[in-house]
Amino acid sequence: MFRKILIANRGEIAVRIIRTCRDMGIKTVAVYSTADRDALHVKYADEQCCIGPPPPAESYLKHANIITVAQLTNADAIHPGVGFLSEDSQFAEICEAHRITFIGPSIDNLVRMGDKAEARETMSKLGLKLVPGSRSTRQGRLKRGRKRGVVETEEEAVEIAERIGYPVGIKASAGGGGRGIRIANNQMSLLNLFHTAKSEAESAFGNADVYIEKWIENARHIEVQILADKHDNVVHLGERECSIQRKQQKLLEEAPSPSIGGKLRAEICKAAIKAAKSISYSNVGTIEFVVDSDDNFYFLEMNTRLQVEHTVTEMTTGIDLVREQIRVAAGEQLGYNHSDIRIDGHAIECRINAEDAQNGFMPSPGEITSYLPPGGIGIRTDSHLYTGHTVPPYYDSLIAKLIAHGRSREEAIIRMKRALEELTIGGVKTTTSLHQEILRDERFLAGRVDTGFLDDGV
Amino acid sequence: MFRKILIANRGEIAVRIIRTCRDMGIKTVAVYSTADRDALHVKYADEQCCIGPPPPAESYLKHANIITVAQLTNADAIHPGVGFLSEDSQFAEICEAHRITFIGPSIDNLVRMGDKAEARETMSKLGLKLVPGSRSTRQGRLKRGRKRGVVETEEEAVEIAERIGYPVGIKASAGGGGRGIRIANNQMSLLNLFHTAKSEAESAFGNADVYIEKWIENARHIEVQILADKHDNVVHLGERECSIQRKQQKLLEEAPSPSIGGKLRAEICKAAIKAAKSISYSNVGTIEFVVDSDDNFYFLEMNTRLQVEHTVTEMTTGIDLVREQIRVAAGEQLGYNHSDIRIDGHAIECRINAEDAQNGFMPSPGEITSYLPPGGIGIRTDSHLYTGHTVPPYYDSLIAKLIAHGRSREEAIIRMKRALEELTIGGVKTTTSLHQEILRDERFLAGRVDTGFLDDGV
Amino acid sequence: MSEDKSISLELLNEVCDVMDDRQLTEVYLRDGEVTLRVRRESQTASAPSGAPQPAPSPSASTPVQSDHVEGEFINAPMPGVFYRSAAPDEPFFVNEGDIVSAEDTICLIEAMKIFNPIQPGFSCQIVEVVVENETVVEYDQPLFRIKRT
Amino acid sequence: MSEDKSISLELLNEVCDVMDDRQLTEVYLRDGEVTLRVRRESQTASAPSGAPQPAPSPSASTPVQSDHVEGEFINAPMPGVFYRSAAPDEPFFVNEGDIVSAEDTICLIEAMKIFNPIQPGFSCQIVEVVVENETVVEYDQPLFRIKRT
Repeated sequence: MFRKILIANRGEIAVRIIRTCRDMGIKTVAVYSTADRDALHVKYADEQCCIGPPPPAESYLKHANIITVAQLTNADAIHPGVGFLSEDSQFAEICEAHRITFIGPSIDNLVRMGDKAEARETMSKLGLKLVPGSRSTRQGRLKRGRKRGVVETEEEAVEIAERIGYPVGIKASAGGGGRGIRIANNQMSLLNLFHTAKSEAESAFGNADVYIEKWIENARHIEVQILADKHDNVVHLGERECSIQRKQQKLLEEAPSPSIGGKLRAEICKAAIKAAKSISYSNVGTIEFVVDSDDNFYFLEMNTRLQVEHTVTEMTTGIDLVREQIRVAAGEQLGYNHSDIRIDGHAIECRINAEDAQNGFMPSPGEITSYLPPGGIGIRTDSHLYTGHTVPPYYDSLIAKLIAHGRSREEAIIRMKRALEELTIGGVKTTTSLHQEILRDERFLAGRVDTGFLDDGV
Repeated sequence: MFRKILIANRGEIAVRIIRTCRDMGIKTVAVYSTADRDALHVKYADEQCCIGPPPPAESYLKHANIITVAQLTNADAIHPGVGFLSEDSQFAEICEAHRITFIGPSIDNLVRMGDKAEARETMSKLGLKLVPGSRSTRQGRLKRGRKRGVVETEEEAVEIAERIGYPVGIKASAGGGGRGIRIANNQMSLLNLFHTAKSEAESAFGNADVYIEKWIENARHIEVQILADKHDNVVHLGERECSIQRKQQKLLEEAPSPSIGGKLRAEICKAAIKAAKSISYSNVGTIEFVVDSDDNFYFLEMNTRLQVEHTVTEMTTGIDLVREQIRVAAGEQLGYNHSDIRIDGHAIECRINAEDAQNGFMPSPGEITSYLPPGGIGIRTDSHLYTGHTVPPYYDSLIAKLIAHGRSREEAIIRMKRALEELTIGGVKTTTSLHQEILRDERFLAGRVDTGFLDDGV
Repeated sequence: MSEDKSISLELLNEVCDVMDDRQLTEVYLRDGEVTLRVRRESQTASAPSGAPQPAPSPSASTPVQSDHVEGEFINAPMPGVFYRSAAPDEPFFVNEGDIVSAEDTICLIEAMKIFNPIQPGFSCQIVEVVVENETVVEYDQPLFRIKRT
Repeated sequence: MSEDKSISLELLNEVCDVMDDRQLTEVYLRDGEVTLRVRRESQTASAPSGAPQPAPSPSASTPVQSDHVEGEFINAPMPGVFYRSAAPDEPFFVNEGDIVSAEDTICLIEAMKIFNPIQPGFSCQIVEVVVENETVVEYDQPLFRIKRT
């Protein structure tokens, strides 16, 4: 087992990883930018080193500085957390070259699933459905010199739309995070929107490339937590419901999903295991699916890292995922199989962001003038806040995750409501009230959630 | 179900009860003394009313004021919490007269188990062993005009000691909380100590009465959590290990007990069920036993209320005991039996007191200049602290309960160690470091705990 | 926390004004997050105005959470319902301006169906009746603003 | 915590102004994270004159966590090991008192087996070498106290 792990991250996830390292008796090294000198992860770690100025590219993403600190502190492994370097295969290679374990999947896993087109190709060959559209075209059909899935002419657009059926989404290739999408319900609107979409893409992203995909209405975003060791043992720890999103950003997640039935659950989890096995995956990973209103499920992508929302799976399984991640990265065997895993009760996570929900979700950095997390039965808080901490403007706005666990979904919901009421954060605006609205929404209470949940207004 | 509950208590337990009321959709009324104007339970409750000055006799114990507030606020039930009025049968009678439900057992239960001599008598008749000594004498053998168990002469003392075997404890009848005890290992020391003990009792308590009891060395304090409805359904939720005490005050509790085996556990739990059934007990209750080094167990007393340490049982069973308590007080059925209850993993509670562990455990009231509870996986905090709160000098020194849950005792211990390290309480001295010492102690790690644990030094 | 440092500075200046007015040599002030200590060697400094002190001298019965109302109060000795008269059609025990003696009943507080007569315990003038008739009062809640006679 | 120390500095100056005006000998001010204690031996120093201010004028390279050392610094541009010479038996690149030009190498920082030469970027005098030879430095850690020439 590792003696010392460098955590190449910040915020609540760095604190969360340090907690498990502490539980495992492993020393920790925190790295930080000058904006994070007084951050909790810096206080909680055994050693700490400043690695650069606030911009991530010059600190948390700076390979050389992080590797240097790992070497100087004799860390034998690096945990990349979520975001930042967590899916950076080049960084994983540098770690390997320096004989430092990258706590994550193999470089091959990172490369293959990191190339989203190749990932789709791989999963399609395996028999997993992809969202139909120009990008789901097989490699063999690509013309020379053409970028995968890019639709260049009106004729192509109409042909694809006819094949997959309306409505279709025209999406900017360089877009992402939900930006640059136009929806066409019939051929006329497609012809109208095609050039608009291209010129919008050009002006917004400097790249006019667009692709066309079946627009799945009332989609549900379901993901499966995979855990695999280096000895070909793969288990899933059940699925998570992540449909409640704002601009493609997850806000509230739960496990198990209230929106799918037992049969679909079994199929999706089976597909996820098959996918992970097909690429000899190791470490924790998540396979994301969209599910349409007819319960067809489509492979979206694989995240080859820990997810922010891993906590709900921890609450329902009792398994510390960061511990398992570290164990398998160190070469240990899982030591259990599906029959040893029990999904117990229901868990919900609310992401509390420093954002002004009343004002277009503008980031709201600043000094935390008061902080009191909720407590009591069934409540877990993962946060890096403390009274007097200053939330810097340079990073992700996630400042706390509240996790409620109960024997039933109903119990988890009432406990989460209580936790949101108790939560005290002064000095910055937060998304707390938005969560309170979601938890009062009748559709939510009935488990009727989809990715359009917030579009319709809470 | 009740619409509104008045919580006749303060501190962490009042906060804890409000949390469950909120989860159940029941409105709450906080009562408080002038010393507790800014207390968290006052802030968290839906309504609040000041009932008197700081001394408990004039506020938290003042029947008339509490009943008045219950009536004025239309509360249909009163939860007495722990301590204060929780075992006060007279108060329960007043509640009944005013048609307010006392959330606790029946008045008959309170009376019969509240008279510790009668409780012993009842349990003895049921076949439960009592600690041998002058008080275990049956009613029938009592001489007229003699107080139960009081030993008046040297000859009687010697006779009893010969019968029960040395070592024996000479205890002041008016003592309690571990004060006024002398231990004699043989007849000579008994004769030496008998009169000393009597005169000490006289000067300390104004009452020279003493009784003699077998002194159980290396005793373990084991208690069984009982839950019973008004429809004759009684279950136990397993036992708790409460041996780690300082001057008869529990400091750290765990469930399950690491010091007893499966056979003894089954016997003790069976005895507890039998005891509860014999008196038609309803509501939550705890039957306390001492276990000697030969695994003989003796009935100590029954607590007809919630215990401070109920939290460890909640963590291992997933059952909210306050919720069950309220439900059965409202006349509802348990709705499950032993086969539905599963003891899952291991839980530990550390009581954090505002006391100066370096200085004879002197109370350390004062302003909380900083407060950050621990967080992350497996940790629950029950506390009424917040930054800026002033711990008044008038009440119990308990300011926070940290509860760690893990799949094994080892996991619970490492998580508790982490929680104790993270806990930040500025402005007052606390018992945190004592807990850290206990958690490092090899006897503790091996599960070898008894009531003399702290006497031998950690 | 005061985000604007000029608030502290303003406070400092105002404290200095008071020190001048009152001829103080040291002030230690603590209010929430703000703590301020100011010392001066002798009060010879500026403004020697011998303005008289307002002398707040609050009595023991002044409630802690006083809403900045000056003066002395008679507070509720128990929680209950506050009644200004013995029955709905009876006159009030006291009205503003009345002078009462120590044993006079000035109101009733009903608790558990018992109407408890409240006496001031000393002679005084009723300056103001602070609480509405027939409303619920807490322990220690100010009922009457009074002036001792 | 206030990110900009110049706010504190401004506050200090303003407090000194008040001390002058009010002839104070001591001020202790605490406001949230800011704590300030100022003392003066006697108020005779009051001198509302145009006395020249010490003018700290810190440059951008002054480290935020400065241990109250006055002056200007050259800080580490990366984490690594600080070397004062090219090899153990070679002389130091610079010594205290040396005057260096913008392009002179004044030390090496070793990171990932690469020895990165560090130049001041402007001409200056080395007033003090703050870090021990061959020790680990963080990003932004002060290495040399300097004076611009």
